[in-house]
Amino acid sequence: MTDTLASRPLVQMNYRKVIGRALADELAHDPRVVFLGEDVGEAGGAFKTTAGLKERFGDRVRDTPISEQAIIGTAVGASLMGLRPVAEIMFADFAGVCFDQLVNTLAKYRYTSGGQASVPVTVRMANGAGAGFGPQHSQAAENWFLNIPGLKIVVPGTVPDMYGLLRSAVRDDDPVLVFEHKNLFTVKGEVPAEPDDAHLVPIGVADVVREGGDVTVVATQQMRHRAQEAAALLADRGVSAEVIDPRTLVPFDLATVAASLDKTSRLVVVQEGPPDGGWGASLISTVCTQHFELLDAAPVLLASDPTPVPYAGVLEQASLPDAARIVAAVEQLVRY
Amino acid sequence: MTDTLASRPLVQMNYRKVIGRALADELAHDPRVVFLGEDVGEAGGAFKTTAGLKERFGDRVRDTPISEQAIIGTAVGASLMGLRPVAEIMFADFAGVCFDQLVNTLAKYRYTSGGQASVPVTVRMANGAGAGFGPQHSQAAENWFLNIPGLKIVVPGTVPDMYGLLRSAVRDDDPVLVFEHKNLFTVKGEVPAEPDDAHLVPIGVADVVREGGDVTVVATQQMRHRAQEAAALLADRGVSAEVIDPRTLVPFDLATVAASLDKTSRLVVVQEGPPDGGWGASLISTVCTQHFELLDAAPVLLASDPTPVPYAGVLEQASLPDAARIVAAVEQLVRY
Amino acid sequence: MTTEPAGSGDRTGIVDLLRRMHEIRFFEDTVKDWFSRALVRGSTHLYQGQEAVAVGVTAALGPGDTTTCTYRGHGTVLAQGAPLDRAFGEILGKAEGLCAGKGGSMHLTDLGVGALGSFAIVGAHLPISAGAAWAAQVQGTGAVSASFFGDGAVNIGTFHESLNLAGVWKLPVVFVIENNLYGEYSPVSTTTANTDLAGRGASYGMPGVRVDGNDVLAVREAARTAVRRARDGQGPTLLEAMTYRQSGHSRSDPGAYRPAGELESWLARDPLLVAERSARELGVSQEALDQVRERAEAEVAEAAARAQAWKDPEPDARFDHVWMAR
Amino acid sequence: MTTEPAGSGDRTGIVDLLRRMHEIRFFEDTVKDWFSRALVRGSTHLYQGQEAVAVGVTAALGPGDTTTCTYRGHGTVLAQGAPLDRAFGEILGKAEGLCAGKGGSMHLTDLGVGALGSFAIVGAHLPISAGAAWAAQVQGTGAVSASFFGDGAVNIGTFHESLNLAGVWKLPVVFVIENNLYGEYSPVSTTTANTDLAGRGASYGMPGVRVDGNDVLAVREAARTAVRRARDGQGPTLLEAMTYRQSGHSRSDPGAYRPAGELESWLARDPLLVAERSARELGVSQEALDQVRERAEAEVAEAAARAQAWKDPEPDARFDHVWMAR
Ligand SMILES: Cc1ncc(C[n+]2csc(CCOP(=O)(O)OP(=O)(O)O)c2C)c(N)n1
Ligand SMILES: Cc1ncc(C[n+]2csc(CCOP(=O)(O)OP(=O)(O)O)c2C)c(N)n1
Ligand SMILES: [Mg+2]
Ligand SMILES: [Mg+2]
Repeated sequence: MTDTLASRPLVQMNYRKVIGRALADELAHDPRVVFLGEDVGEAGGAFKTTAGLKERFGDRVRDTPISEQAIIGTAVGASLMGLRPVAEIMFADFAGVCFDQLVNTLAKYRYTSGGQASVPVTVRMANGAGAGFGPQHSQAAENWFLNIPGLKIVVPGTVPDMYGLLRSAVRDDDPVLVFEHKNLFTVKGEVPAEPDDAHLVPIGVADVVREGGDVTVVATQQMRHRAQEAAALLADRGVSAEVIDPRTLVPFDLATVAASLDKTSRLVVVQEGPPDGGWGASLISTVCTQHFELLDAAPVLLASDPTPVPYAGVLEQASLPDAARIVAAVEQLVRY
Repeated sequence: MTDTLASRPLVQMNYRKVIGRALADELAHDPRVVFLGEDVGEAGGAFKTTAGLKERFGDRVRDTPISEQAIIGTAVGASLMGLRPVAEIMFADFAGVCFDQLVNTLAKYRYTSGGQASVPVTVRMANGAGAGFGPQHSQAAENWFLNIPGLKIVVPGTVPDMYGLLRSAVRDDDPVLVFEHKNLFTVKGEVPAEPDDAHLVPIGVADVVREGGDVTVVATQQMRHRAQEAAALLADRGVSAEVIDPRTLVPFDLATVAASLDKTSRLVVVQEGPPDGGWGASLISTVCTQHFELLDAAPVLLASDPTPVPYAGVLEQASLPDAARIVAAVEQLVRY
Repeated sequence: MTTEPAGSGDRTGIVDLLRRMHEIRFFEDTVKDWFSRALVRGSTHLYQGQEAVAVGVTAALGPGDTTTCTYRGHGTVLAQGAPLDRAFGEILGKAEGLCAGKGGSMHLTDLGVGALGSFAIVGAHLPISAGAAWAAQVQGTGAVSASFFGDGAVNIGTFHESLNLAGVWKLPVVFVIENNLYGEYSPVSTTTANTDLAGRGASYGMPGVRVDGNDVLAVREAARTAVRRARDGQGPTLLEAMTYRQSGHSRSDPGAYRPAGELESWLARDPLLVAERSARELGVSQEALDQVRERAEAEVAEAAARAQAWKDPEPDARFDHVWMAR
Repeated sequence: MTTEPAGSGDRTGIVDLLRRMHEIRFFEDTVKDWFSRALVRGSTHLYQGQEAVAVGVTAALGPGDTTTCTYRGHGTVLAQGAPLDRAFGEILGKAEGLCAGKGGSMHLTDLGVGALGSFAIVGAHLPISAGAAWAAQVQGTGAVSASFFGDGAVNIGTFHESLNLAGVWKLPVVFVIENNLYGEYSPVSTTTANTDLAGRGASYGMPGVRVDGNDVLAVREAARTAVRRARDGQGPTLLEAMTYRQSGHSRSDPGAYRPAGELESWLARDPLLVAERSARELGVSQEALDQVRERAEAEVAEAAARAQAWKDPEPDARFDHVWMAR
């Protein structure tokens, strides 16, 4: 794949902008794609991620009332009639308001109907902590859906991953939740200048961000960047960390993590969100139940505090794992 | 404690009935306790768990419209004014409809307000699979709330535990979710003939249901009974299983599990609900990250299928762990 | 309200409606019997007494139009044309059931006939119908969707959100309140601040129309007006069909809370009796009517027998249909 | 609508109201300045232009009465009597902030003055006020609760559920729509099928009253009627206060979508100007009015200075307040 990609012209773009770019490419690619949400049209979305789509795609882009349950239910209904709706829930925290539609309707329609239809709905939500939005606007809500079979979950952490995974989500025949991390909006990266299927990122495939032999560090979104930072610091101290970004939480690419553990025998998972019930705990459980023999030492879970996300800067920053804590955890682990 | 308890007259009662009994005792004990939900009054609830309360406590027991968000929000508001509301959500699956109120309001009010008030609301919900209610009425919804700090979660599996934990929940100053397993309604047990504080069961304390030295089996509600069944079968085959019912999921009594593992070095967790994101995965993760040295072999997670709960009897029964599967897993583990 | 609407002078019209109503009635007699003999697990919610609502409304729909309904959905899904045997099969949890045994009584679904499904969470399906209507609007198909729900469901958030969205987007959808006077055990007045449910349409900029829900012709006429409006791009209608649930709420409810005489007075206005009277007024002979009924009974019995003979699903089938592709 | 209500002939009445309005205005001038200089993180939603609503309604409340409001809640919480410095402190994330720095601008809460809180999920607080009102009913305290929310919030499920519950239980609550014409960037008419928002009260069996939300005396009068009704056991009222958000939706919104001249025409009816005019009509001198304004400005400045001097919380304080007892 690298050969063909190398020859195509790329442009620089930030994480915020590439969201709109991916949506535009999918709206252009498939007339069945429609897009709805609060203020997503002329206003371009609360985060200005979707500016210009309404102008370009007209009635296929629709502003809704503040009615999240109706947004998701409407998307499901439209998908049953052959459309491929993309729904925006402004902040992932608001998934609570439409949780029933997400877990009891969207996730289960296919199963409950005995496979009569797939439900190709993509739900986009702005996710995560770090920007001072307080307890009701800062949650890592991807962790709320792990126990709900029927939903795919992607958590892109870079510009190319956002581009490739969001497009793959729209094309997927199953419901996909796409979490867009608010604290990554200004991160930059490259995407093809022209719409380009070669840059689709498959759902369910992890990315080995950095190779290493001493320890396997698994992290997503904001934490992936902190893990990379930590890996660079560790390298200076002679510790070689392999950093893996699963990119998709459901279905999870366990094979890539297991292959890494085969080399390193040591696992650190860095997860945003409280530890219990999060994807990090599930990953550690899965590794321990299925690949116990690969581990030479106790795995480590670095997660956010077991508290709501506090507002004040000093509190919020302290509540999240950072590079220093990752370095410390890894050093203790490799010394074990 | 056993001494004082032994002297008090007991009555037999089933799990369904003891719910109403516990509520009656708390309504009688504290005039601040009020109770609201759909058809909970004259009708006595969809499961006839609360028959007679309306007659006895009048306006403190209120029927509501089908408005789960309003039910939880109203309970929160009333609790801020000094009441101690008990709210019923008929099936735990409907927690999806009021998820926002549960996770963003109820769980976070105390934190967000900087500790200005506690929110002593008890939320009761009928939980779990096994009775043929289909995908939207059979979920083990306790697993949806593990990632939400601020909520206590109790999962009583016996008549005395239901009596003692429900009463403790009503008295607790924090929000407590009480999951009542539908498939245990006819299970029988003993409770004191007269209201009796000595039978309160403290929140956060596990019960060692059966002592044993070869393997630690941790299970709740329906699965606790299946684990007991399995332990009896295993005993016949010379395997001594210790069965622990945590009874409370948050806060979790890790010490009791760790003490057991100190003897057995082998862990099997039997959990209703899909494996990822469930309390079983969190427990295994916690044991592995904090007590890795206690384990001699890979821990085992027996969970429901990673699917919605199917309706047809053959499918639903197959989807749940049963005694035979527990026996098989334990035998494989002790042979390891 | 019972004046004969245009087009229904046609005898096959009323006869067709009657046939469907009989089928639903006999279908549920069988279901009731199975549940009472514990041949089926879980719960069931009978539509008996309300048949004129589903049959009348769906008679106003055409090909490509869709419905959604509740756990009390046997009537709607059969009225839309789902096969009797596969509906039975689903309730029995058979592999050949409409949903391959995954859904059961509360989830009958048949996309082939436009029955987008029966939903067991109160109110959850209203936005599904809004979404189907939105698709029709985007695709320009002219299709209309109808959503059936109870008097109790008007108090849940999704009702409000869906009607407002449909109103502001002028979606081609007909919202049908099956007002059977009770939500579970609660009379409407104890849970609803203003019991003029049709009147709630005003908040959403749509007409609210109350109709005799036990008179299939009246229901069909009101539905035709609403469907025409929807197809013409004039947006949604809120239809309130006044009817009565002849059984308790679900299998376990004997309905003891009903005032004395209430059931009897409604039984006297049983929608089947009303429809037979209409048919006779239109000149259909009693003999023909008896034949329709007997034929329906026989067909239902045959379908039930077929379904009972079908196999249970293989246990491993429980892993199917979670994902389309993984 | 601007006729002088009973009791307000009293000059201190209008002067008191003006003082509060000035305080809120100056408070938010400072907040705006802090945000524009990035002294504060996250987002903030200014109440400027809407002050008459919170001040007018809370003036009709008495001791023991409570409010809930939105992320645009500085006005309500200050109008209820929360201390300026601790409100500033919260926005600055200080340990001495109202919520110990846990909540921030969107969550100002002061139970001591009956401000049950500012809620950042649209609609989430309406049932909280219903619950406070239910407690008053159960306890027989005679307390009334008022819930403030926007025109956009009328489309979310909790609005509907809360108003119906309050209607059917006849709860002593006043629901106050702060109709500032926009929900974020969307004009009411694009999201709401029927823009007569007060009219929605009918669905819930309660009066719906529209009032000039820029006229603090008119608001107070309408609120007094509603509060009296609630206290007398006659149940809830839906009050729609017509007003205008002078800034954009939040920090990051310049409000470019507003039609030309709209802002200017509303600035000409700024609630502070309207209130000053009322005061002058009641015989308050311009000099006295200037004094009120200057004093408010000084008090706000002092409070801001105090709050800025306070310490940040200790990092470990983040673990406090999750649980009462564990
Ligand atoms: C969200 C939700 N809350 C509660 C229930 C339980 N429940 C099932 S049916 C029902 C009553 C519904 O009454 P109505 O809408 O009048 O419909 P009917 O059953 O009379 O047809 C209730 C409360 C549910 N299924 N979903
Ligand atoms: C459930 C939910 N959906 C969306 C949002 C994002 N949001 C915050 S304010 C707002 C607009 C609210 O408009 P309105 O109710 O008119 O209040 P205003 O901001 O004008 O005071 C939206 C959509 C939210 N906070 N909560
Ligand atoms: Mg009903
Ligand atoms: Mg507004």
